[in-house]
Amino acid sequence: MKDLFAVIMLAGIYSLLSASFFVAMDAVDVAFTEASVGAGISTLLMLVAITMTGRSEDPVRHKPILALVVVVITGSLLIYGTLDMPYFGSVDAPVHQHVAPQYINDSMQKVGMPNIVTSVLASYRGFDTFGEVVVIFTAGIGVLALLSVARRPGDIAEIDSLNKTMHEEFLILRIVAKMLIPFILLFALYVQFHGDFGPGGGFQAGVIFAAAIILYTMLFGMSTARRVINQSVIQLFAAIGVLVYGSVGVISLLEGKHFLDYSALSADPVAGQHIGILLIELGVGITVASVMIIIFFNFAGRENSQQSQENNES
Amino acid sequence: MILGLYNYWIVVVLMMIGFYIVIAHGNLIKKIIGLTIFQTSVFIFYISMAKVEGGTAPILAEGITQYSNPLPHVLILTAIVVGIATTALGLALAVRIKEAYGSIEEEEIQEKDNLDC
Amino acid sequence: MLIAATIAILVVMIMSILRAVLGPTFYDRILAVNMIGTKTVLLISLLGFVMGRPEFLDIAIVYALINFISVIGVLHYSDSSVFKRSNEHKK
Amino acid sequence: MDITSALFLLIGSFLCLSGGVGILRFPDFYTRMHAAGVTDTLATAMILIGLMLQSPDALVVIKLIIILLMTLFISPTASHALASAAIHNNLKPVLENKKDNE
Repeated sequence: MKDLFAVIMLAGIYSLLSASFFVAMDAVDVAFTEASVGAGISTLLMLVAITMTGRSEDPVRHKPILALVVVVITGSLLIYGTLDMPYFGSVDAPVHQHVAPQYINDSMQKVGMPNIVTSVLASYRGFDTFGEVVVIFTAGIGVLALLSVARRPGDIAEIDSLNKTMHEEFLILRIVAKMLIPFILLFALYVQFHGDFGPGGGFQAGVIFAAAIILYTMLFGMSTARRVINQSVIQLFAAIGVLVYGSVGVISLLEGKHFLDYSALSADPVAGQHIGILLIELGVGITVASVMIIIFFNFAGRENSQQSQENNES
Repeated sequence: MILGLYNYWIVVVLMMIGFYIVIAHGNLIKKIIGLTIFQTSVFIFYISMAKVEGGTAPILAEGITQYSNPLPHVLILTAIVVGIATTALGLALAVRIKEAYGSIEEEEIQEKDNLDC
Repeated sequence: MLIAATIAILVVMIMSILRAVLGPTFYDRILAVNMIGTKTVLLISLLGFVMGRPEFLDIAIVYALINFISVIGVLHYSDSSVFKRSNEHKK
Repeated sequence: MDITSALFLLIGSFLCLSGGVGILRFPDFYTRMHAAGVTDTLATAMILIGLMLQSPDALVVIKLIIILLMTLFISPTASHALASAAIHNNLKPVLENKKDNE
């Protein structure tokens, strides 16, 4: 298919379907993440990107026979490799033998949370999650370095007038969005703090929060959103999230325990775990939300400035 | 029963579709989409491995003894969010390449590079 | 009955995918994506009941919200003048 | 209780299917959108009410009601936005005199 727009729509459908698959496979937390990330934000980012890079793909010039041969050979080797794998759904597969029973049986006494995924994510494997938060933060910095545009003061009024003409037809949408956005923000907070008991947590809440801001940006225009959410403040928040996470670890070091050992936070180890998980989920949520907002703002801001440049030229 | 392995075959097919898109197409945006398909096939691989026959979601409740394996869920949950962040970085690079070269087709970019030398 | 409804929704999703693949204009594709989104909300709520753990309806709520946001976003960026200009360019 | 719930689910599934047939078979975008938009809200409402009658505790019912309200809000708005965008970009409906194209 040569039309990249259609390709992106189909990719969106693919992500919707894979999220339903994750629900069917019992992975509710993963489905939650895929629901908030895959269907909304990734489709949007790709769309913004193709408005800047052009919509159609050039026909392939060389013959793809070689590529096809490579793919078929790799695929058949991989299928040959699966013959030794355990059967789908079998209870005695090696994956389920080592640490998983320990997580399932012990986490209630040690961490005291019904959602095992959250307790593994934030407590048993807190170090990994810290690394991943840093990766997300780095990606945000990378996008900022690649795409940030210096705003000229003359632009604002111009973009404003452009937005006014563009959004008069969106009157109904704006009213519905005005009612929905507070609800979405509230729901994001619910997801953030309910992550101990049901599906949810910092990653999902951050993305939902960012999605609400993105909806606002799309319907009320970039410059209005810039006035509501200050760019430099949001960059500061991205760093604060990582800092909150890291400083929880440092506090437990200062108390004479291991890095990210939450039992240092309170006299009662289970209560300490609760405080620790709450704090680091908060750090994750702040970082993810602000990095997503930074990424979207920079893409959309780049697009706006390209448009106004082209308008000036023509 | 060899058919009990069908989940891996679906994963392999999806993975190869993504792989094919990455190596056979010259358009950078399409390459990124191929990478996300590849990525999702890995997610499906992990999640289908975590499923236990008769198990339910790993959120403790009374009266349930069999749970699916929570560890792959944790790994994939973070991988999805990291995946979108890296995809955004890739798209940002594509946008900058478009601005610098005026095109996002691999071959045109290489031709322009050769001319410059 | 739950399973029958699930199967019906899956059939409708297949139909919508066909429309998204065929769909001559890109509004058809957006419509198909929207349709699949609402059907996914139903599918997830039904699957919860089929599997006997209906507590996880939060996912369906997120879906309803994100689906709306993505439809608005797609319309916003397909309406933007860049598309029209590139089309005129070709003509 | 079970019979009522099954009845609601049945009506909902039927509406869903008719919407699916509509989206696949109708000749142009606006008729397809009519099929999808009209059946979407009612089918969703029917299936969710059917599920509400089966749900074990009050929290599930409340969540289902939230989903229902949101669908009633969102689905017509999305249809409206889609239709107005299509009109705005000069997508013409197929009128009757063009039928002999088929």
